[in-house]
Amino acid sequence: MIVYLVRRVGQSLFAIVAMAILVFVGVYAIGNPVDILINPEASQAEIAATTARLGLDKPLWEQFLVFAGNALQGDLGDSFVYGRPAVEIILDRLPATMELAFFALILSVGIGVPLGVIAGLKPDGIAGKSIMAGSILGFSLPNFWQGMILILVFAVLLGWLPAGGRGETVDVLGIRVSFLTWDGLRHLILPAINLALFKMSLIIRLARANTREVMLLDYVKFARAKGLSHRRVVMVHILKNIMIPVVTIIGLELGSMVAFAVVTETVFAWPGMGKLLIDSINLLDRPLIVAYLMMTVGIIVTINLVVDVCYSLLDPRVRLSEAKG
Amino acid sequence: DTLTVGLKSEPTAMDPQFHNLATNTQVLLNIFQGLTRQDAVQKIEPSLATEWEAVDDTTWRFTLRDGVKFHNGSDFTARDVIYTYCRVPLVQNSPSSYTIFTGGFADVTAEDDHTVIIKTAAKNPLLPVELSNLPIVSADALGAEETVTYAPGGECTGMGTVPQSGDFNDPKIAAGTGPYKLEEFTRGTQLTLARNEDYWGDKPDWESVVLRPITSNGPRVAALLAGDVMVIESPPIQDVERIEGAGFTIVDALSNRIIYLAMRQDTDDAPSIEGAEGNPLRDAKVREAISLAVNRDAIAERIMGGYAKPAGELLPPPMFGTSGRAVDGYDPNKAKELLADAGYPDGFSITLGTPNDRYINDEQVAQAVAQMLTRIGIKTSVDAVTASQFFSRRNNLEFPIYLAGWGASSGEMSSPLKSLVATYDKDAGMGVTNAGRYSNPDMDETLKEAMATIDDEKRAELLAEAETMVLDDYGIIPLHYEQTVWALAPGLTYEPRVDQYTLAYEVKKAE
Amino acid sequence: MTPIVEIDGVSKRFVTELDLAESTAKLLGARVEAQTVHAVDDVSLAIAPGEVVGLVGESGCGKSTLGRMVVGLLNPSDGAVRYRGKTYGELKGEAQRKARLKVQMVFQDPMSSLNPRLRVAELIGEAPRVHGIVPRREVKDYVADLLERVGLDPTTARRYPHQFSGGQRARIGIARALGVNPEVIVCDESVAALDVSIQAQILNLFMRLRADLGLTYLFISHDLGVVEHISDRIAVMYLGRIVELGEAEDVIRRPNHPYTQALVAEIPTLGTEKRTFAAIKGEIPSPLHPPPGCHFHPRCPHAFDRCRVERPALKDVGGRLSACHLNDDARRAA
Amino acid sequence: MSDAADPFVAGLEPEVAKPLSVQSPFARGVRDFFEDRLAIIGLVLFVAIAAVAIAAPWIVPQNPYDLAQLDIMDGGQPPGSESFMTGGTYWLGTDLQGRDMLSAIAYGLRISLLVAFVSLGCAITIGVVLGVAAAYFGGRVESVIMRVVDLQLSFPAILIALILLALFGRGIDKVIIALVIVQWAYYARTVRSSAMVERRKDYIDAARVLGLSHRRIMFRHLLPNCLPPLIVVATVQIAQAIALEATLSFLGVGVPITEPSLGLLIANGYDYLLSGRYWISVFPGVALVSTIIAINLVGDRLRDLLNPRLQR
Amino acid sequence: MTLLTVENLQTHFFTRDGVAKAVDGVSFTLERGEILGLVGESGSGKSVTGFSILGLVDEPGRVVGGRIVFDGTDLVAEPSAIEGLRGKRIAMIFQDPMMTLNPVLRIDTQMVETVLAHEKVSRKAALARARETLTAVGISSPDERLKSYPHQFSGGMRQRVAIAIALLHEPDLIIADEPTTALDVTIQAQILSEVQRLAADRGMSLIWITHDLAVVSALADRIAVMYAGRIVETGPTAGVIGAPHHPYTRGLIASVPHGKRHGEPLSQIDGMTPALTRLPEGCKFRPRCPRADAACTVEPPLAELSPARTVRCVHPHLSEKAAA
Ligand SMILES: Nc1ncnc2c1ncn2[C@@H]1O[C@H](COP(=O)(O)OP(=O)(O)OP(=O)(O)O)[C@@H](O)[C@H]1O
Ligand SMILES: Nc1ncnc2c1ncn2[C@@H]1O[C@H](COP(=O)(O)OP(=O)(O)OP(=O)(O)O)[C@@H](O)[C@H]1O
Ligand SMILES: [Mg+2]
Ligand SMILES: [Mg+2]
Repeated sequence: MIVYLVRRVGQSLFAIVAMAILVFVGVYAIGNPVDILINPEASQAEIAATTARLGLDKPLWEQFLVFAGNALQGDLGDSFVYGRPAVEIILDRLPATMELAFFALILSVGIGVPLGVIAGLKPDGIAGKSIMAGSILGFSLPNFWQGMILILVFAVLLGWLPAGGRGETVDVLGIRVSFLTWDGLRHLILPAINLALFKMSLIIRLARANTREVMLLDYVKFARAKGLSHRRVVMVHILKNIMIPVVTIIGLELGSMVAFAVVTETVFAWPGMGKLLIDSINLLDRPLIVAYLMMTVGIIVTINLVVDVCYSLLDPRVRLSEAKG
Repeated sequence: DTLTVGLKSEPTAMDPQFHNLATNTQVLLNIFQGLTRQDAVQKIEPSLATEWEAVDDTTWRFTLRDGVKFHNGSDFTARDVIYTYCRVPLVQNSPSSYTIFTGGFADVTAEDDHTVIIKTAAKNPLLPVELSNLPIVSADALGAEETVTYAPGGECTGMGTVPQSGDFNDPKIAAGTGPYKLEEFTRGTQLTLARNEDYWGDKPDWESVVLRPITSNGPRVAALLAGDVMVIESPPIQDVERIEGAGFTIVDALSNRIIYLAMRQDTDDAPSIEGAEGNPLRDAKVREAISLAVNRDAIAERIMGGYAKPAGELLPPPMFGTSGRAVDGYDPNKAKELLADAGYPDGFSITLGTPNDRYINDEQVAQAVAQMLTRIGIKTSVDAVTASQFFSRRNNLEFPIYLAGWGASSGEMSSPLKSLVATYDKDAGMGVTNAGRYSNPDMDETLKEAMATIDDEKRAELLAEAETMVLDDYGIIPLHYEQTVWALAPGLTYEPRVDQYTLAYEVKKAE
Repeated sequence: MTPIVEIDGVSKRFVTELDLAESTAKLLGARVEAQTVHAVDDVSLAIAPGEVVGLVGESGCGKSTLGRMVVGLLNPSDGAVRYRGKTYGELKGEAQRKARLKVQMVFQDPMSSLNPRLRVAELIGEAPRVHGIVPRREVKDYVADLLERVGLDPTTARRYPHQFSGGQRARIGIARALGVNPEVIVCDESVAALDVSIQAQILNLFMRLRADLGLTYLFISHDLGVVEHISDRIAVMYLGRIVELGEAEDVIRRPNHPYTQALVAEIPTLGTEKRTFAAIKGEIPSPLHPPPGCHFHPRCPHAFDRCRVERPALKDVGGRLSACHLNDDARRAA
Repeated sequence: MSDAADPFVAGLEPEVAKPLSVQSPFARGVRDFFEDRLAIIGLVLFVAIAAVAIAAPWIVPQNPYDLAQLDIMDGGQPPGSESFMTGGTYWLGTDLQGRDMLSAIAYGLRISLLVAFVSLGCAITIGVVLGVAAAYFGGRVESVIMRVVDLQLSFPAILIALILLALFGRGIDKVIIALVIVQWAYYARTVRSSAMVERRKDYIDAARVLGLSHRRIMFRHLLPNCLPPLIVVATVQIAQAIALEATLSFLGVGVPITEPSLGLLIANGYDYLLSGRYWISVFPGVALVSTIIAINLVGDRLRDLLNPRLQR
Repeated sequence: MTLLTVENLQTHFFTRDGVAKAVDGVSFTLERGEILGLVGESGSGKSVTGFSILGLVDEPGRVVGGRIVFDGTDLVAEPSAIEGLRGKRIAMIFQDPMMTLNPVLRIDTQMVETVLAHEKVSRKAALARARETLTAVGISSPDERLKSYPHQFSGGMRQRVAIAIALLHEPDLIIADEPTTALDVTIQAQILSEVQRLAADRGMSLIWITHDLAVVSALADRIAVMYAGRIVETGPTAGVIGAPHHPYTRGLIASVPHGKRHGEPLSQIDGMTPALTRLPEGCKFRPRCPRADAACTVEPPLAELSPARTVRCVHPHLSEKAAA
């Protein structure tokens, strides 16, 4: 576990440094944030003053060193736009994104795994075939297009669910969550479905392929030879085995869900950090972009860690060979 | 009863002195007020000051309104005004500081509790207009000392510890005099306002107001249609028909924003021009040809869905300083002739720069313009980029011709002239946005004279004169004035505003 | 006679070294260790030209590893493998290549040792062509010739491996090895995967080729019955070490080492009587943590104290080598 | 055993001479492929789409990017309406610029497929070389390559692409570069993991014993056997690449408006969806989705065929 | 007393390449307490025969004909009857010990669930039974072992666990499908001795499937030899090994190297095992048979040539002793 941790953290540090440099160079290349931030009526002198205040007049490497120095002390800088610590701004938005991602994850696993197993058990049946056909659709429709259609159908045409935004929230342990209120839940459903569909298809396929594979294995046949009921064979012997790859995928995909939330949040005006990223990119709010990346990497690392713990709970073989990371 | 409004952008802070940005202003005007304010057509009217006069060229006297209370219960006095103007340079990290308004204040003093004297360093006829942009904060709520004295450059005394923008999320600090009080600000989600029952003016219709940023157009419209919000600003114009069809009310008004084409005129080797010797755009005939080639009516009708007005000036008449000049007609044949006259019978190739997420249908308009220019022989390709890149690239003079817009926050002609066409001059702060580098010394003279003329009538005349000089020269080509649209749930009314602000307290229940 | 292949005190250790992350973790107190597998431990064996040496032992005892070192697929950690007196490392360039081609290998799994995407003609003909053993034009005939030699119809040259049965695939593998004119062939479990009836065919083929071409074999198998039949000498391995080495018939008739004795007892015999099975108790220890002293002592019925601490040397015991302390023991020596 | 004349001569079995069809694994795969109706539909659909994309300049009525051929007076026409300019029919309607949607879709397909396939080609090349090398040589080479791959994969593709493009600016070339950067690692990982399996198989050792060169073994022996999973991943990835490009364009950081891909067409039309001018967005969407579905159908079939564990 | 009668069993696989008649007319009987050795080359249908009895033939295979009568119940006619028998009265042990135990479940789970599948007893009682059985198959410290996962066991131990699972319900019949081929010689001997002891102690019937004649000859009471989906010869071990009637059996016995002079050519059966979808007409062994002639083009019946010996051959070796 420690090996794994060290490796992960090392990798992430590298990723973060690389990304930070990239963002620095990139934002520098795109243009001067002051050009968009400042009131157009401002004079050249005022523009220069603002530029100096944000530290943008210094050479790039110097800016980077200053940033790196502060970052080492845990200060990722103040947002150009909000004038407050970037981390604080992101933390404001974090719960919304995490809530969305988790909800989507639960949807995709809760629906994906059973469907996948059904399709895997009867690959040639009507149910199996239609599940697969459906999953191809889920797989093929680009995220934003799905979102668009969902809004069009459920919010505009049918009017069942709100079209966007986050509903009423309640404070739980100081974190704002919306799924506990009826209004919040209604707002959550469409974006969560949107975010979940792709992963759900992925999980369906994964579960199906693995079910088919596991079914052919001797130990499943042996379980049947032992006289176990079909139910027990499927629910225990097959399910537990296919959960191993599913959990791995969940680890990888929860991370990408957090990232893909960028699209969903844009389409559904969900006030999460993905939306914030897009806005920050548009405003060249460099500290926010860098902080977002660092925090996302942090989240992904954490998720992967949690997943690996689950993984070793599921797969005893991993526990023994953990020395190999 | 609660009013919910879908805004197209979110304020970046609750501090009215943090970010000089329309998005912030229109929201914060519910809570904070300036000494003056602009009405729906940007005419200045009294707000916290009941009257004012220019004592001499650089001295102004403002009489403050009696009996006004801040949301925290303290009385509004001259001290608050001085504190407010003092605080401007002390706001940290401001991405766009209000010092552009207060920088010219030489002194601010209180004659008595309800009279304020402002001395400016230079002549500034626009002072009352600019003060409308400077909402007054409560000296008490922000922890000022008993007496506050003004000194330029943030050297005031008696300021106490100055709260910063983040502190304004606390309603106790964000106490203004406006019709609404801040209740809660959840970044990214919503802003809740409660009616100020002690408001000095007309009580607004709504007990509380919820402002929700829905930055994407589609969801914003959908939210209106689905009944999640009651008012939205700037519905995409192509959706207006549908919204109206669904029984919603549409209100619209000409805005102070002009969409224009600017052309590079200072150099012979402008980038991205091919098939021509030198820079054809330096020739006024070519510029005239471009203006004549554009079918403004078609753009207004087809691309803007009727929600735009072909423009012949830099501000829609009859706003301050306009001349009533006619719109250039569409005449492709004459345009071709002019091109040939100028020595370009076969035209040339050029790249038209445009932002793609800044103005209404900006990219579409640019493409239509390109289409039309191509038709007269100027093969035009469109380089559309996001605003963040566009402005930097434009300011780096990367475009030989570009499409952009200008909204005159002061509501008068000096604003576009000073920024867009005055000769670029860093030290004088002139021509900041003049990325075509048009230069006309005569015009500059006239403009300068106008800007130092306190007398409104005289100033208006001078401004019109200066504008005509530029337009006769085709130094800049106005395309159209944007029209701002609001969509409201049935039973609501809103007086459309030239400045494009959505002011919640102005949304009324229809009789 | 000078040996054609000489295995001289060869050891092979597989070490999984710690990478950067693992070392860091170790500094932080994690229990990670570099792991060492002593796959082959100080083995010496000389093979005379034309000889067949059988190598038996249980799974994981290092037979394949030894075979791989002989053909040069692996480099010994210690000791040296010499072909005609020289290690591959001592030879340079062309000479080295030539020497290596002289020692070929036939693999266990007839399917996985044939590239499934190549036709038989290419499988067999590629190396001779690349090495210029036959001119490009004659490759076809050369392949046909080889196929015939191993008892396959030359018309099958255009087929793919999956279109053959197991026995035929084994023949293709043999033909491929023969293609580069080897002198020594290492047969690693070459008949283990085959049915009895087919196994006999292939064993016969091996014997015929030896007679025809004067080949030398290192014949690796876990089946003492097969090894006994084909080999001149037999080496018995246990956990990386050779425990007994001698003339084939001699070893089978009078096994010296307790392990060999157990193996011999299990040689499949076709009896008409039911028989009661009796076996050495215990499991084969892991080469990761071999027992000290004699590797066999935990399972040995005769083990005594010395076996637990001292590694028995391979000693001459009546015309053959055996590594067992019992040979020194007065009780046995008598 | 008097029956066998010469016990040394192994029989040339008569039934083996009986022709088992001499099919290459490839030919057999092709035959098997066509046994699935859905896969055939997918393939036909894809070929048709690719044909339209390739032949676009010659078969569509209008060059939608020649501004001289457009007229905003024809803008926003519904499907089936007539052109003011030419009198032709706009079968799928026009966008606001008066651009024939049918032509725009064909050109958009061209760009979408171009972007996807060029990036696929580059990414595969890079991924395959690095993946095979990692698996074949092992050791330091491998750990360096795989660390980079891990790094890359631990970062969501969309995020990398988004940041890269936000920084590079728009442009087909830039989109391709971004896609290559986010995709190569998938191929490297896939190739490496199957190469690791193949690497351990005896035929690689056999090739080494036969003295063949490293390059020959890597690319002639190892690589071809790693192709099946690679092909499967490639079909998945190409569908993803098309979708990703569309998404990026939708987010406003993809291809430039002068060369719109399907994604950009959809994004441009998105604003008109609610207004009833559905055709500007819906038809490109249908084209995009059909393309991706077609590729996925084919990929699905390949996956089933090429998965050795499910072969009977 | 006859425990199991298999009559003319036919199990076919309907593959893309045609119908593979993996089992095509297999008949044999098994007495209580008897050990039957089922031998044959790879692919001759031994495993499929075993699976057919247990009703575990997977798609695309199907039992298409014949009778399997277990203790009076015809399992082909009444397919549901097997549900109650499987694991309780008929148990099976598989070839590869690495694959038969579910890697993600602990040994106790896998054993207890087997007990509970057929008996309503408490978990504790089931666990006690598991412990007992593990001890019986020679696993020391069973308590500790029960809490382990399969990967913590060596191959031989896993196979013993599998045997223990098969023994849990003291079945009447155990079908052992090559349970020792994947093991090392010394370990194989351990398992064989274990099985032999248990079968004798408990009076169970055993079908021992293998391709290794030597093992069977030492273990089984009777031997059935399969070739290409058919039984070609059955009889008591001594008879079949000592005096094989069928040419194929003879060939098999002759090709075992043991007992031959060193280096002497082995006698071999020429040719290859035919593909099931492409079987020759008549006697399936005909193409490889040294005795084959025109008469062999008609499928010979399984005939009882001498008491308790049946052979499927037109030209059986009757009088000769086994070659050796
Ligand atoms: N590349 C390697 N890395 C680490 N350990 C290895 C490697 N190759 C072999 N070993 C270990 O070396 C030991 C000897 O392996 P080897 O393959 O030589 O055994 P073997 O006698 O051929 O066994 P088998 O009969 O199963 O083929 C085994 O424990 C094996 O795990
Ligand atoms: N699922 C299946 N699909 C198609 N054919 C099958 C299937 N399972 C078995 N067969 C066929 O049935 C035949 C008999 O298989 P079986 O497993 O019974 O052989 P076996 O005698 O047990 O061989 P081995 O000794 O290799 O285990 C084989 O030739 C195989 O081709
Ligand atoms: Mg080996
Ligand atoms: Mg079998």
